[in-house]
Amino acid sequence: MELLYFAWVRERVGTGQERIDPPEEVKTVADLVAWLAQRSPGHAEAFAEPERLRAAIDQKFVPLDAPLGRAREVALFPPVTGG
Amino acid sequence: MELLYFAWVRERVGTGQERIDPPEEVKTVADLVAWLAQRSPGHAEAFAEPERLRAAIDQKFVPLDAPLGRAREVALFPPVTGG
Amino acid sequence: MIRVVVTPEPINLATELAAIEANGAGGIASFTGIVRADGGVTELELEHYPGMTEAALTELAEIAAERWSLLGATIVHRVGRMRLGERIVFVGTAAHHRQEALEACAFLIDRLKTGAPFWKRERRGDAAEWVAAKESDDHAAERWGG
Amino acid sequence: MIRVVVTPEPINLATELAAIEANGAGGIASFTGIVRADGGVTELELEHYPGMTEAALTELAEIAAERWSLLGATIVHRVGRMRLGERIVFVGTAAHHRQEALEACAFLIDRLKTGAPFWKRERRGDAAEWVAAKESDDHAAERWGG
Repeated sequence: MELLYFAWVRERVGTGQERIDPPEEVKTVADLVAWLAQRSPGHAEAFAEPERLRAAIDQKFVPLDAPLGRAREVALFPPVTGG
Repeated sequence: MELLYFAWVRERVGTGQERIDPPEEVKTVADLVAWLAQRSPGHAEAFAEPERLRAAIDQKFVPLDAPLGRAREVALFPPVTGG
Repeated sequence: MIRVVVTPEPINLATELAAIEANGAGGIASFTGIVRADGGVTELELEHYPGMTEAALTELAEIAAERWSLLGATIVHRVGRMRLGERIVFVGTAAHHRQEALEACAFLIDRLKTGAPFWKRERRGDAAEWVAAKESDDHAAERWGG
Repeated sequence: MIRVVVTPEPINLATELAAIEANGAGGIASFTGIVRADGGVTELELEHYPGMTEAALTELAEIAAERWSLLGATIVHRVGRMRLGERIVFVGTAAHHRQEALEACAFLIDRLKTGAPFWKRERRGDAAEWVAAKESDDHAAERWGG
């Protein structure tokens, strides 16, 4: 699974992109966030407050309780602020 | 009193501007319209249907029942269609 | 800053937008009206009331500037003969926030249609016809109250 | 015609307006967002999600085009670093009637703020800070329903 991070999530994790292979019990985006938080101190800092995160699966916005299903690309980021 | 005509009012009257001196009993714009209608066949055609006319006194829109007061410039024209 | 222009010359959009942007706002809204081939129209002619037109447009711009705290408002209206595709009117508004700029822009074009002394004549080949006022324009102007 | 551009280059207003006018509409509405000196901001930086950004903007433009029968819709969003006074975003809409163009333009800028993957970072001299999302933007986006 390809992971993408943007804005301060990217900065805290320390990279904008990584390839991971989560265990079977990681079924939703929220599960993924909790699992990722254990990977490094940077991940822990980025994913400490899941309520501050937003997500996209295969380039579509999804809520954090969305199932990962057959996701190829999952992006995690703060609420958007364009325009 | 300076009279100005625009659009089809101007075309029917045959001029865009004339100086007139209405009698004392002409007190409102509507009185003026009725009085003007008698001046020529062109005026008669232009002023036959007062409900199709709009007016301005000294460059401010006014309703037809507005008093002429000390008007120096009265304009008569169809409803506006700019923009 | 308020800018009102009534002119027989073509409207230069780049010039007008540069002028409205020069007010230092965060948001610029604009509306441009263009001559359409409505029912076979080949040319449009705009008559106006010199002096009163400029005063009426300036007053409209001042009302909008106060109501929406604008940093700038521009109204440019062309008069005389225009061909298909040419610009009839440009309205631009500058504000700190987008909502103010957008609303003021809609207000100005709605009110301009019923509150400034312009008269349109459509030409279709050799035939010319004065355009009748639209009730929908009255309703659009009235929705702003005042 | 729908035109979506995400670019690190300055936005050329004259080019964009000419493109949106080329749709042959009677009314063109536009909104331009500009970098302001809000609370001492000296520079703005825009990050985005390449691929998803273009798809999200195209979908927004398609929704607007259908809902307001647009003849054209343009969204140009700049990314990367921008100085004060530079354009961040341009939205243009072309329709037969002014109301449709104006409403669709307001819709697009409201929805773009909450529905496309952009992130703003404000620089004040050497300090940089990610901009927090505004609740008022959520409300503005929600008023369009759907």
